[in-house]
Amino acid sequence: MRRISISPPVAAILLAIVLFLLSGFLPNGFGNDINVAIAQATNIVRLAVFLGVIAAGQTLVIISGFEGIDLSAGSVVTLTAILTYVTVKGEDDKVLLALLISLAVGALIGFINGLGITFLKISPFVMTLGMSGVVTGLIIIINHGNVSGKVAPIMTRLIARPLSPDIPIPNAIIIWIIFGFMMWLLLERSTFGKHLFAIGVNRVTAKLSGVNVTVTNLAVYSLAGALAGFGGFLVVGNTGVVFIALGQPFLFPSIAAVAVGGTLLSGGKGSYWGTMAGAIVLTLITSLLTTMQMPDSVRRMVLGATLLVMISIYGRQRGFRQ
Amino acid sequence: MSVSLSARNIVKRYGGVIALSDGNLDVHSGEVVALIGANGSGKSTMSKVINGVVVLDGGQLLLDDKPVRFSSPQAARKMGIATVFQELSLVPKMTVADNIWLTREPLKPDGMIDRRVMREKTEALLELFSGTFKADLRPETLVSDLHPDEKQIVEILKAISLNPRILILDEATASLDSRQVERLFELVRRWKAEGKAIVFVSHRMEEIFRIADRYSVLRNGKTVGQGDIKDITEKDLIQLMTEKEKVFQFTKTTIAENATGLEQPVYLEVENLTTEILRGVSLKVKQGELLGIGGLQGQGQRDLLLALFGDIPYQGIVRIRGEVVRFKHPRQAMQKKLALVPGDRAKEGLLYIRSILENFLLPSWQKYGFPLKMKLAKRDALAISERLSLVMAGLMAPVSSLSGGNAQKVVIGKWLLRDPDCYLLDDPTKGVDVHTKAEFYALLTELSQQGKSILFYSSDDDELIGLCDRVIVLHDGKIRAELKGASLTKENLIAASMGVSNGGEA
Amino acid sequence: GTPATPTTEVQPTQPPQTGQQPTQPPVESKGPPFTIGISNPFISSEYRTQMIAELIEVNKEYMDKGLTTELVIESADTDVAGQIQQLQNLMAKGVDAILVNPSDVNGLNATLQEAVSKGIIVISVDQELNVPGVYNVGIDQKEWAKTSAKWLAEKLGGKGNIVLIEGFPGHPANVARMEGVDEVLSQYPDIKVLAKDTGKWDEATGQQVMSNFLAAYPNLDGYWTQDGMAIGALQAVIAANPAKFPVGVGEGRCQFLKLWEQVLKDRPDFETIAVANPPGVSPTGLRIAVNMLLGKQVDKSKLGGANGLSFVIPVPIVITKDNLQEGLDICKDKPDAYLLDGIMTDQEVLDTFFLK
Amino acid sequence: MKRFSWDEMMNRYPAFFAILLLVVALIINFILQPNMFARDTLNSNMRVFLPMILLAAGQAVVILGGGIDISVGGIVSIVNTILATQVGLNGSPEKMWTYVLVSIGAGILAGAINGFFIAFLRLQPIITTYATSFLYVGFALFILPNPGGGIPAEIANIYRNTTPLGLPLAFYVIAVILLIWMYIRSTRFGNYLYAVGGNAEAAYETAVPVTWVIFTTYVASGFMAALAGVAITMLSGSGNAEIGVPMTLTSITAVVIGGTALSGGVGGVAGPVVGAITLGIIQNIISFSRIDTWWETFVKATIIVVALAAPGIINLLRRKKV
Ligand SMILES: Nc1ncnc2c1ncn2[C@@H]1O[C@H](COP(=O)(O)OP(=O)(O)OP(=O)(O)O)[C@@H](O)[C@H]1O
Ligand SMILES: Nc1ncnc2c1ncn2[C@@H]1O[C@H](COP(=O)(O)OP(=O)(O)OP(=O)(O)O)[C@@H](O)[C@H]1O
Ligand SMILES: [Mg+2]
Ligand SMILES: [Mg+2]
Repeated sequence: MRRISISPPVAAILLAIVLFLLSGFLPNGFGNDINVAIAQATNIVRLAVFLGVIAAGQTLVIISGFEGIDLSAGSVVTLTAILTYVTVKGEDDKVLLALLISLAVGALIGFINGLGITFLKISPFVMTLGMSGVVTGLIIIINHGNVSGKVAPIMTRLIARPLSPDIPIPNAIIIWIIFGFMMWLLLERSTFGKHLFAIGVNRVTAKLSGVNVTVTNLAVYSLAGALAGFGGFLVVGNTGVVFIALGQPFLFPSIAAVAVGGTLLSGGKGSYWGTMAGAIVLTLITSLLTTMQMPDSVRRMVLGATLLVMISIYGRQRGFRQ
Repeated sequence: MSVSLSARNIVKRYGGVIALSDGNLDVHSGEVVALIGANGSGKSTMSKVINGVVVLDGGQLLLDDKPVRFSSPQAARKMGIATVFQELSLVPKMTVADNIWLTREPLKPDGMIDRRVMREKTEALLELFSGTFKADLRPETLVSDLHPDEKQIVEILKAISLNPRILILDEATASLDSRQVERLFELVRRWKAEGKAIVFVSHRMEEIFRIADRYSVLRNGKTVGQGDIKDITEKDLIQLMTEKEKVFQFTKTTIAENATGLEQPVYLEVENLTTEILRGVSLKVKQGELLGIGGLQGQGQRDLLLALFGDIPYQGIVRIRGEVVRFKHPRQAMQKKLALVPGDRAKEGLLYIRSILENFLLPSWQKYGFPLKMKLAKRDALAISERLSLVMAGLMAPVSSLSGGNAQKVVIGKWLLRDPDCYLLDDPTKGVDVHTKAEFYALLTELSQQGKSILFYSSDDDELIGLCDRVIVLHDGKIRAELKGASLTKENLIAASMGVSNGGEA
Repeated sequence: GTPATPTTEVQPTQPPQTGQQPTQPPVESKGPPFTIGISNPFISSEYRTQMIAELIEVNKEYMDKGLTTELVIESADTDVAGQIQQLQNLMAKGVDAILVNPSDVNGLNATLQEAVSKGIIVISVDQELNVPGVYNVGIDQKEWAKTSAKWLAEKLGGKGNIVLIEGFPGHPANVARMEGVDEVLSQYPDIKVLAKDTGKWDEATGQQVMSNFLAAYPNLDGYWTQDGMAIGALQAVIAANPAKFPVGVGEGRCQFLKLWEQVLKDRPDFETIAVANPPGVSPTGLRIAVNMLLGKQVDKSKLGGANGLSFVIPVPIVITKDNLQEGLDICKDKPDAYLLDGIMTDQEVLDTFFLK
Repeated sequence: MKRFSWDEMMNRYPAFFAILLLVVALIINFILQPNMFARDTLNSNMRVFLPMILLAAGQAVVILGGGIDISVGGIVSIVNTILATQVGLNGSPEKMWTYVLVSIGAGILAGAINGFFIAFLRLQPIITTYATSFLYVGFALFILPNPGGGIPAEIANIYRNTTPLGLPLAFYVIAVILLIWMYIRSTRFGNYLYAVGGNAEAAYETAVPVTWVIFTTYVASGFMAALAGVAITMLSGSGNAEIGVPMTLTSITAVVIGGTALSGGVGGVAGPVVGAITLGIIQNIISFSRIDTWWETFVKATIIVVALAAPGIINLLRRKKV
């Protein structure tokens, strides 16, 4: 079975652009007015930011291999969003504190995931799924889910608003680009990143080459938790309000984004650029489906079909017979 | 049951890599054809072509002079072709019996597997190798619990259980000890007599000349010579496969040579080392010494090296330059400038889907700061690959695109980057072609002359005798003998390996 | 006389397992304190948490009077099978009445009928069921939606381009509401519905959908939506910051009122409406249940619904620009997620639904 | 000796620990609910657990073969909507049984679609079945956009109240499942399943029809999901396109609690069946232990995590002792 040699991130982005242009000609598309098209494009990327950031941790754990996955990301997003919300109470000078709390709490939950996975050998899928339930439980216990708070003006300004009235690029996008660069540094230009890929491919080799698999394993789940925490911080900055169901809708899309971005779900191979591209493609598709008139049933089937097509393009695994 | 198979002008590509450009092979009933070639010359690929595991891109197969096309391993099997794969074809979490009879399980009338019959048939097969393996190799043992040599035996039995007309043995002897090889050869002779046609892939010249009737030599994908063994000398064979004139001569490295006269200090001292397999091993290694470790498979050689490297827990005392150390993790051993080349490069030595560069640098990334200085890293890696004359498409190519021998170079190369004081080598020349072997030997000599201490386990007795000036022989977790100078002969080595006094296993 | 005596003696000694209902309490003869069970299959929503909290609170009143015991609450995120299990467990615990917030219109029928047959008073809250013997307590979803739809149509002067953001398509409440909206809009031919999508009843999705709409139709005149999605929609409008804010439908939640107040600061002409969707219907349902258990007679003529078993609770409060302050005052000492509410008092319940 | 036998049990009989868990759960449940073994209580519990039991059994087969099926919930929904729309609240029993066959066909077809993409096109299971789950739920919504319809009450009652020899119908179904599994397990296909899950490459070289085996596992899962759909429909008696969605992740948890590893090739079907029951019993325990309602979610999730962790914890403790 020959496989397309074009790199997944590029493929995903190309796909996004093609879809976007095509959609211009569809009924209710935005082909007729360039300004509308630009507005729509920026908007889609802006929306992709939140999915993209939440998918960052997902990318790391998936690269770390051994069925690595984080199903607790959604509920962690909700929890940290709530914590941010109640900490900040509308005051700009509390924002940093809130950010730190979000990161710390996220990291702690991720760390517990890591303990279960590395030492008790619980499969990441069910460990993080169970943890997701535990965290939701915690959220319910905190004030029975009804919380008081307020996001700070500065958060809204930095996250939800454009760079400046005359430059219509939303700050969120700028943040994302910087974030993406940092993720690249982490994965491609740091010892940790190299060790991460190593344990994703072969943990025995990694250990015999001096990689502390346990520590790396724990670190990656903690980091993933922290990144989900950061995601929660950003999301609440965008929605301005919190609610129990805030994070869950991001969960499976975050995994899909990683896969569409060409990261091997079996671990050891992948990039965050790919995930960013994947997040954009997914958001694009859902957005297009939104502005098109079709019943929810058709909408879902189209989404499913598109996903299938995309992973068929480059999600192929090696055939047995070469 | 007479049979003949010939492969004509076989072409096989893996993506960019050309594995076979013009492969040819003829084999007939009652003969053993040795398929010879350097690492990466295409031997395994040729095997996989014959047994239908890969799709061939060109050429044709003639079975009993009729053209055949195998669409799958099933097809080849139906024609009576069985293979012992170089990278075994066993399922770890299944029992020995289940593995051997997979797809051919004896069935009861109701379609259920007849476990009892299967067990008996398996025991009968195991009889073939009886006495050459530990008692824990039973039909109901999980393959994952077996030693490499026992796995190899199971793989061989699995192939022979098909009662094939044509049997391909791809480096079946690589992880067998001399006793087991003897037994295999007896069997091969018997099968020959029964009229089976046998393709024998090995890097051990001595074996080839003992068992093969004819030879077929591959040189990077092209068959460069076929004929009768009796008409060719070892020298000419090696020349055929390597294009090189000289046959490698072992150069002994005695400590006297590297130090100018005066006695070298002791580098490593082990007292009463005990693990699950080892039972109180004590030894000293001097600086610049190349200490050989001999013995049958699984007598504790691997444990000794892993324990010293901090990979497995142990009781006993280890001193480096007189200072007591107790490593809990390889990382710590590395900090004390130790290096380990593990026995199973695929499972323990390499990151197959990652680049050659990353494999070289895995133990060393810390040195390159943050953000990692990639230019520097590339330069260092390149230097090493040149020093080892590594054959590769480029540093960015995945290790999976390298042949066995070149892959093994990467495993060793990643340590050279760290310039350790002591190398722990677990059968590093396993499945490595003569030419590459020669390069390894030269490297070892060079290292020990630089004053590096080396613990060198090899399943190839000639290597030990040729290279080391002192060899300890492990048997049943204990040092059975220490051979040096005059006493270091093949006879003594084998005798000690067999554990003369008693070979008793629990 | 004499023949009666033995039977009355035999009655209590009947071994439970012979009866179809092993743990059935002899309801008829039973007096206070009564045990009331709650079955709620979905807790990941502020509406539900507020509902549970209020139920516990209202029940306290009756406990103090010695009329009821501790509530038996089965409340967790679960599927249809899970809620059936909840109900079965409530029966097994021998409750006298069940307040159920159903996850499925017909999925519980058989189970609820079993409960009714055991003499348990079953009340479906917040979602009308059509099961013989099962009472319903809730607002009239259709009317509820019409109120805001009519208001929107009139604010737009009967013409303009609007979009609709609905809840879960197919969810009964959503279906009823959208029917109401369609009915209203059908009377305003000049109001054009450009697009319609689901905001899945959550803020984030609502916000995403609305910002897509705003990008695709920059000069939108109005939008209709419901519940939590309204905050998301408004956030999207603020983020997009169009020259002219569309007239939009909001919700009766303190968070929203506060946001509304903020928007008015730099957009004084902004128009929206908040029609309360009160979790309080459930505690009201609890009061009804208690009074029924106490043997008070329901005035059937006051009941509506498909099988004349529905207690229709009036919408407690509607907020527009004029009475926004009133809403904000209510919210002063409430959590942000608090939904404007109304719980009928015991007396009101008696006056409205029971025979004197 | 004692140690040996424990490992023996854990290694040779993956269901061993699952059964241990179930027994513990049953005892606790019995203490809290003395009448739980009364015929009606038993029956009313088992009929509620049965759909998940069927689902878990199918999921287990896929997982044994080295895959995973996120689309089972969607298949349940399709079956449910087919029955609810085609049979209707006052359809005849004949009609019911006809459409049971039809919907089982649909389930098998859906499974075959999964199998096609995963076995023949070699796409990654998680993301593929995630994509098809959109197709299936979308299709269910297409059949039945609004909840409603259903099957005749008397047919539903057959399912609810049949208790031959005073034992719940579910017991007989479970017995049949286990018998069939025990048979399959001891046929060649059984061995193929474990070989493919354990080392697909080796299996292929040994002439195991790997592709077909993988394909078959998804068909089997589709078939079992269809049965689960029939069961849930007969339990609820009504139609709802979303009915299956929440069941997917639970089925995977059940499989793992049942001692079948997500990595494939280890475990069986008996364990997951037991696991499904255990999960249901845990729910009962929560409900009868009368813990504060706000804590329920948290406590339940924690119990599940602990149950998942138990084998690992025990191993660790026994390591220490050695
Ligand atoms: N072959 C393997 N299969 C599955 N998981 C593995 C494997 N090897 C390592 N792991 C995972 O990585 C974890 C760490 O492995 P290991 O302990 O061998 O290396 P290490 O953590 O570097 O050693 P140490 O814990 O002493 O630092 C294990 O607990 C296990 O979860
Ligand atoms: N799966 C594969 N993908 C890509 N290249 C491959 C693959 N298998 C083999 N090759 C390449 O094909 C060539 C022949 O490999 P092959 O394994 O047949 O050599 P060999 O003679 O068996 O070597 P060795 O003696 O080390 O086993 C080598 O260059 C190898 O890198
Ligand atoms: Mg460890
Ligand atoms: Mg080879």
